[in-house]
Amino acid sequence: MDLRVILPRGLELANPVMAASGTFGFGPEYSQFVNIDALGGISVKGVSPEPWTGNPPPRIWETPMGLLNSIGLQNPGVDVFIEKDLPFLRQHQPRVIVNIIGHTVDEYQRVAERLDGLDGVHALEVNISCPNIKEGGMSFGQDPDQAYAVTHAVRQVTNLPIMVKLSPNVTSPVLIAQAIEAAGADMISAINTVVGLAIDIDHRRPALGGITGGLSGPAIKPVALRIIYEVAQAVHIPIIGMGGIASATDVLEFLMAGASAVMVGTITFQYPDRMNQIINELPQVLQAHGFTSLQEAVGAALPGKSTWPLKEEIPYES
Amino acid sequence: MDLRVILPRGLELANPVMAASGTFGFGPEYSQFVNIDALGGISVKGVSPEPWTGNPPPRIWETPMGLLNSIGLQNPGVDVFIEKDLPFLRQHQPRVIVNIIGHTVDEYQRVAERLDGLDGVHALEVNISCPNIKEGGMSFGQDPDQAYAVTHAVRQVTNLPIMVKLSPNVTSPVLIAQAIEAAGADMISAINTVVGLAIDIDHRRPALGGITGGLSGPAIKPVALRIIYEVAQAVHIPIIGMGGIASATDVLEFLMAGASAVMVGTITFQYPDRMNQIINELPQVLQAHGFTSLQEAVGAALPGKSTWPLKEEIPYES
Amino acid sequence: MAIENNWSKSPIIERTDVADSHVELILKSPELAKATPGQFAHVLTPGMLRRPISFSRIDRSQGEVGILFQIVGSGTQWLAQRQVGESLDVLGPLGHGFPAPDPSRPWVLVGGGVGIPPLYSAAETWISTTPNPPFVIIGARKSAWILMEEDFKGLGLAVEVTTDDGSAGYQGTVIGPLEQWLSRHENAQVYACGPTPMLKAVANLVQGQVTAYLALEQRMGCGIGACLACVVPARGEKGLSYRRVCTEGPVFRAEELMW
Amino acid sequence: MAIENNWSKSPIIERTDVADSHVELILKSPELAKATPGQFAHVLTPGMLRRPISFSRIDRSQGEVGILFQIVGSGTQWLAQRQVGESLDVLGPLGHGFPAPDPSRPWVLVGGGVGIPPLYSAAETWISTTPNPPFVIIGARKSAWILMEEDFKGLGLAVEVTTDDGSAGYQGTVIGPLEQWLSRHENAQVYACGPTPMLKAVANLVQGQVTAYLALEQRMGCGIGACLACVVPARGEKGLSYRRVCTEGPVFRAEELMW
Ligand SMILES: Cc1cc2nc3c(=O)[nH]c(=O)nc-3n(C[C@H](O)[C@H](O)[C@H](O)COP(=O)(O)OP(=O)(O)OC[C@H]3O[C@@H](n4cnc5c(N)ncnc54)[C@H](O)[C@@H]3O)c2cc1C
Ligand SMILES: Cc1cc2nc3c(=O)[nH]c(=O)nc-3n(C[C@H](O)[C@H](O)[C@H](O)COP(=O)(O)OP(=O)(O)OC[C@H]3O[C@@H](n4cnc5c(N)ncnc54)[C@H](O)[C@@H]3O)c2cc1C
Ligand SMILES: Cc1cc2nc3c(=O)[nH]c(=O)nc-3n(C[C@H](O)[C@H](O)[C@H](O)COP(=O)(O)O)c2cc1C
Ligand SMILES: Cc1cc2nc3c(=O)[nH]c(=O)nc-3n(C[C@H](O)[C@H](O)[C@H](O)COP(=O)(O)O)c2cc1C
Ligand code: FES
Ligand code: FES
Repeated sequence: MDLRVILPRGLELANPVMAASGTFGFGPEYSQFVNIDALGGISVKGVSPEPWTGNPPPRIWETPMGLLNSIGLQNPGVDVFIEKDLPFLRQHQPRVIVNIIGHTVDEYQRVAERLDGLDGVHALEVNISCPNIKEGGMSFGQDPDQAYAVTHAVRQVTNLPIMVKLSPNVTSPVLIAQAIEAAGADMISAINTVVGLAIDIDHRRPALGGITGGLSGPAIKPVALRIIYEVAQAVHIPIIGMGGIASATDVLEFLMAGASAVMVGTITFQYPDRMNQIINELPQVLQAHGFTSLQEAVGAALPGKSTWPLKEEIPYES
Repeated sequence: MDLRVILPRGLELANPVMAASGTFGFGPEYSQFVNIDALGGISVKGVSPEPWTGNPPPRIWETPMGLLNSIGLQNPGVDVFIEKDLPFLRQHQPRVIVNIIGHTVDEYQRVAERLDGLDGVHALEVNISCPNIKEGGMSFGQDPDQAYAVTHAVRQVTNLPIMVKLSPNVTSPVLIAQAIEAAGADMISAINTVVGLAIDIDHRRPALGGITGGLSGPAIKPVALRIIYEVAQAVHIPIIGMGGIASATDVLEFLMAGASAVMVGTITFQYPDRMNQIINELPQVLQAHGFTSLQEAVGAALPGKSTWPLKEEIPYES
Repeated sequence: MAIENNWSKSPIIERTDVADSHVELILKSPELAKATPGQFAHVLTPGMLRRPISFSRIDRSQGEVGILFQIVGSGTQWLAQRQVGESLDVLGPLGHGFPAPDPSRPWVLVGGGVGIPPLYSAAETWISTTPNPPFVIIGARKSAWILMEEDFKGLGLAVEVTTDDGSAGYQGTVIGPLEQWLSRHENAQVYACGPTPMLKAVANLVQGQVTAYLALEQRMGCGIGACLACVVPARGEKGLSYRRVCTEGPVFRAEELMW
Repeated sequence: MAIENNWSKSPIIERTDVADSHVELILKSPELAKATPGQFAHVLTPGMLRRPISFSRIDRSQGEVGILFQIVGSGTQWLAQRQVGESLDVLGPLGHGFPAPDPSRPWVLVGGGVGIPPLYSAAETWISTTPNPPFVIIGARKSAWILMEEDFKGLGLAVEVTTDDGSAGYQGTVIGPLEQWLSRHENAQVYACGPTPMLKAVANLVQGQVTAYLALEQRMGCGIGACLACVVPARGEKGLSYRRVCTEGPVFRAEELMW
């Protein structure tokens, strides 16, 4: 089965499975365990115009079927990325999505500008979960106007395909998604981590150095699917889905909920080659569920597209 | 160890462990498996002024370490509750917390009024996760003004201790909590379920009859702890914590994060007597962590209260 | 009928691969053996929810019951790997089972797939209480999934087998043979369990003219009436409402169900 | 030192309860046996994250390694229940281990609790490469938790034991004996592994005046440098930054660490 995914502005993936930002470094780290050339894409760790220090440790904590992290977006800055990491990525097959971050609209714009037109950079993913230091520290992704402003600013300085990454930590993800679409984004990626906290009862304090952290992994899969299902009905641009994916059937859930492609993060820590496995199994899983192409599965569970007469069937489970 | 909890307006619990609303029916259902007289309290299934039909099935779906439900608040109405269920509860030890629901401010007020002064009703828990049918269907709990309005209305008609139950599905739970406190609530209970969705890939449709559902169980524990930790620093009224509690050490996490007492829901489906176990183990767990009273543990991980010098210690994990 | 609820660790004393991806476990448990046919066990597995499974056999004198299940997902997979000597953590017997058949009227058992086992327990329990043995119609998608045929025959019962693909017995569903049998028997009592479409077809066929007891499936939370997860739209004393399969059911009269 | 990373299913060929709630597993794995002392195995357990455990023994010729761990939580509990014949899913050897000791200088091994095992592997690996055998100082909270004392003695080494409660050896921490030994040895090399407070005390003692290699612990995600979870504040080529214990470490020079 042909697994290619055609996305806006000429972004074409060999298959719909990509590595999620922050869980796969800049590519080389996992290349000894994973056949990275088989991946559809790699979203690299978030990069900022200047280096970011990140949060104090501990930075990671296990929760039931989930993971809390407070890395704090430590990264060496866009120049080091271009010099040191991009050459490696350029030699490999997967589409390179550069996850960009900033503390101000201007910082986002600067890093986007710097990456525009560079050989080996195929798309930008705008991570709007960063605190806006000019506007009291609430993240850009929690307010439609700010999400609009960042997206619009980035759109001005690049012709690369842009996806903007939704934060689940809002009352209405749909409003943010619509603002992002209106500001000229080509795609939406969803979701980023859910804010959480754990207590280290032995030390009587929050477990993470950054106090709160981002929850990822299978625990958040239902949250991700809900947001994708709702956003898919509210925007007309493709969605890159993620949040807790651990298997090919999980991928099928995300596709049916409205995602055109997916990213896989946390599960890689346990099983470095899980993305390869998923890619191998996907054709067979699609077939077993009656699909003759990948595209057919996209949105198959959305109202209207679902082959099941929702009203009739739902009260009487078969 | 004395496990009693003294809460506002004379609400006194024999111990801090209560059954969470909607997971324990109206009391009698589980009484053959659980020593209900040992529980600190029981929050009954949400009751409305008139009977509610609830959502079409399927109403429940398993997720990784979580549970999605879309019961839709089916209940026989407050009159049936008073006639049929309250007499049973009156014969038992636990404090009876009546979880109240409505589609309008007026409905909340009516059900609260009806319950005021009744023998055997010890507190009200105002579930503000219901859609406000007069204001476009967004839930009362997702807007500070509406949360204020409901709380204030209920406060006018009852002298019972009131707790208002926070929805986690908002950008800023702290703002809602502050509105609830300002409106005269005696306590805050947190958290209600996290909105989620699952796809039934065999039937190409959302798994639940109600499409989206509420996620509960251990998967949401980090979300609950984060909200409690933040709210505890922003209000001066006690917090009743819940969300994924499955053990006595989980209870200790909630206490340290700022909860004065807890509720336990989803885990009861697997292990009906887990609340009894937790109550039995709690003194020993508190002792093992250096506490000589329950009260000492409340908020022990909050800034200032934590016995660990946060700034010094966190960068250097021991 | 009084419901006797219990919570026990019941040792597995026998384990049989009864058919392709179907396993039967025999549990030692005097408590569970008080069950009425049609009641179910709510079995702890590693997932967040227990799994409801009907009793395939109820031997009150020996204090033994059977559960027979198809491997469909993580829970039944885990159950299928249990070995003799291990114990299962079971809430049960739960729910309202079938009423005992009126001895003066003919009865028929109509089972589809994993709906067959509870009907076997009904046959076994009540065969000696009625002068006329029940007629048995059991169907499945393919012959490999016809369950307990030999057990029914061991009770001396006539068994009509149907398969969707014709790989055994009559090709088609159980509805054809049921219709024929009903046309030859007045004042009959139908006991049915199987997939929802089959039960709907049975209800359609009898149209409230023949007594029919249907044992339903629904996704369950608590299994004991507390959570209101397991409902079906049905008419009760107080009119149409969502009623609980775990307590008001799993057995309903066909005319109560709103489909 | 070249890092050779591998991912293998390594069979358990030996399992020993070495002390109260401490277990050692010997794994057959020529790949893991290429490890340098101080490197670690990232072991799959049922949780969401793998568990990092240092090598307690490295037998290159037999293609065998040991991991010795204390049961502290769910992962080590699960590991402790593994039996000979089962296999572990291991990423490794990972990280930068200890550098080989300079044969011309005296060396001392300072271990606390579960920090002792990697020092045993260092002793075993390098004892034949240096004219002076290392001095060994190992400490624990109580005598039951003193690990591998007999193993060190089996290599013919002098071992100083300390316990917090005085239940064995010198009462107090390893710092006292270390200070004494350093006062008698010039140009020494200190190899240390143990709880963070112990390592801080070692760093404080040597104050950059004596070469000291400290093997750190930190909570890890990937274990291979991709996630930046496992950092400690340390001075590297580019000045002070958060550096990764899994790749730049676990072994750092005392003067690099900012505490
Ligand atoms: C009253 C009753 C009696 C039953 N008796 C039998 C029996 O005798 N033999 C048998 O093989 N099966 C029986 N079933 C169906 C059986 O409960 C499911 O096959 C089983 O729960 C599947 O679990 P799983 O973990 O393998 O599947 P999964 O799909 O992994 O289960 C996921 C969740 O869905 C629920 N679920 C999945 N399928 C069903 C279903 N058909 N009905 C209800 N819940 C479901 C599970 O309980 C679990 O909560 C009965 C169901 C009910 C309600
Ligand atoms: C490089 C390195 C080498 C180690 N070598 C050894 C060794 O040889 N013997 C030994 O007994 N222990 C060693 N540890 C500590 C060991 O990793 C932990 O004891 C173990 O991960 C605890 O897992 P758990 O599931 O039992 O505990 P839990 O507390 O249930 O684990 C929860 C999470 O916290 C992490 N965690 C808990 N304690 C530690 C810790 N001290 N350091 C890092 N992560 C931790 C776990 O890996 C897991 O992700 C080493 C740690 C590191 C970083
Ligand atoms: C350790 C870690 C670091 C992350 N760093 C980033 C990041 O730099 N930028 C970003 O947009 N998302 C980041 N994420 C979020 C993931 O890209 C992804 O959205 C999230 O983890 C959900 O997917 P998963 O459940 O498959 O991990 C990070 C996640 C983890 C676990
Ligand atoms: C099946 C089910 C029904 C629920 N019904 C209600 C309800 O009627 N009113 C309410 O306030 N909360 C209701 N809740 C939410 C719980 O009271 C609780 O807030 C939530 O489940 C988190 O706790 P837990 O993870 O321990 O279950 C329900 C939860 C479940 C699982
Ligand atoms: S499963 Fe809870 S009421 Fe039936
Ligand atoms: S654990 Fe991921 S970088 Fe070290």
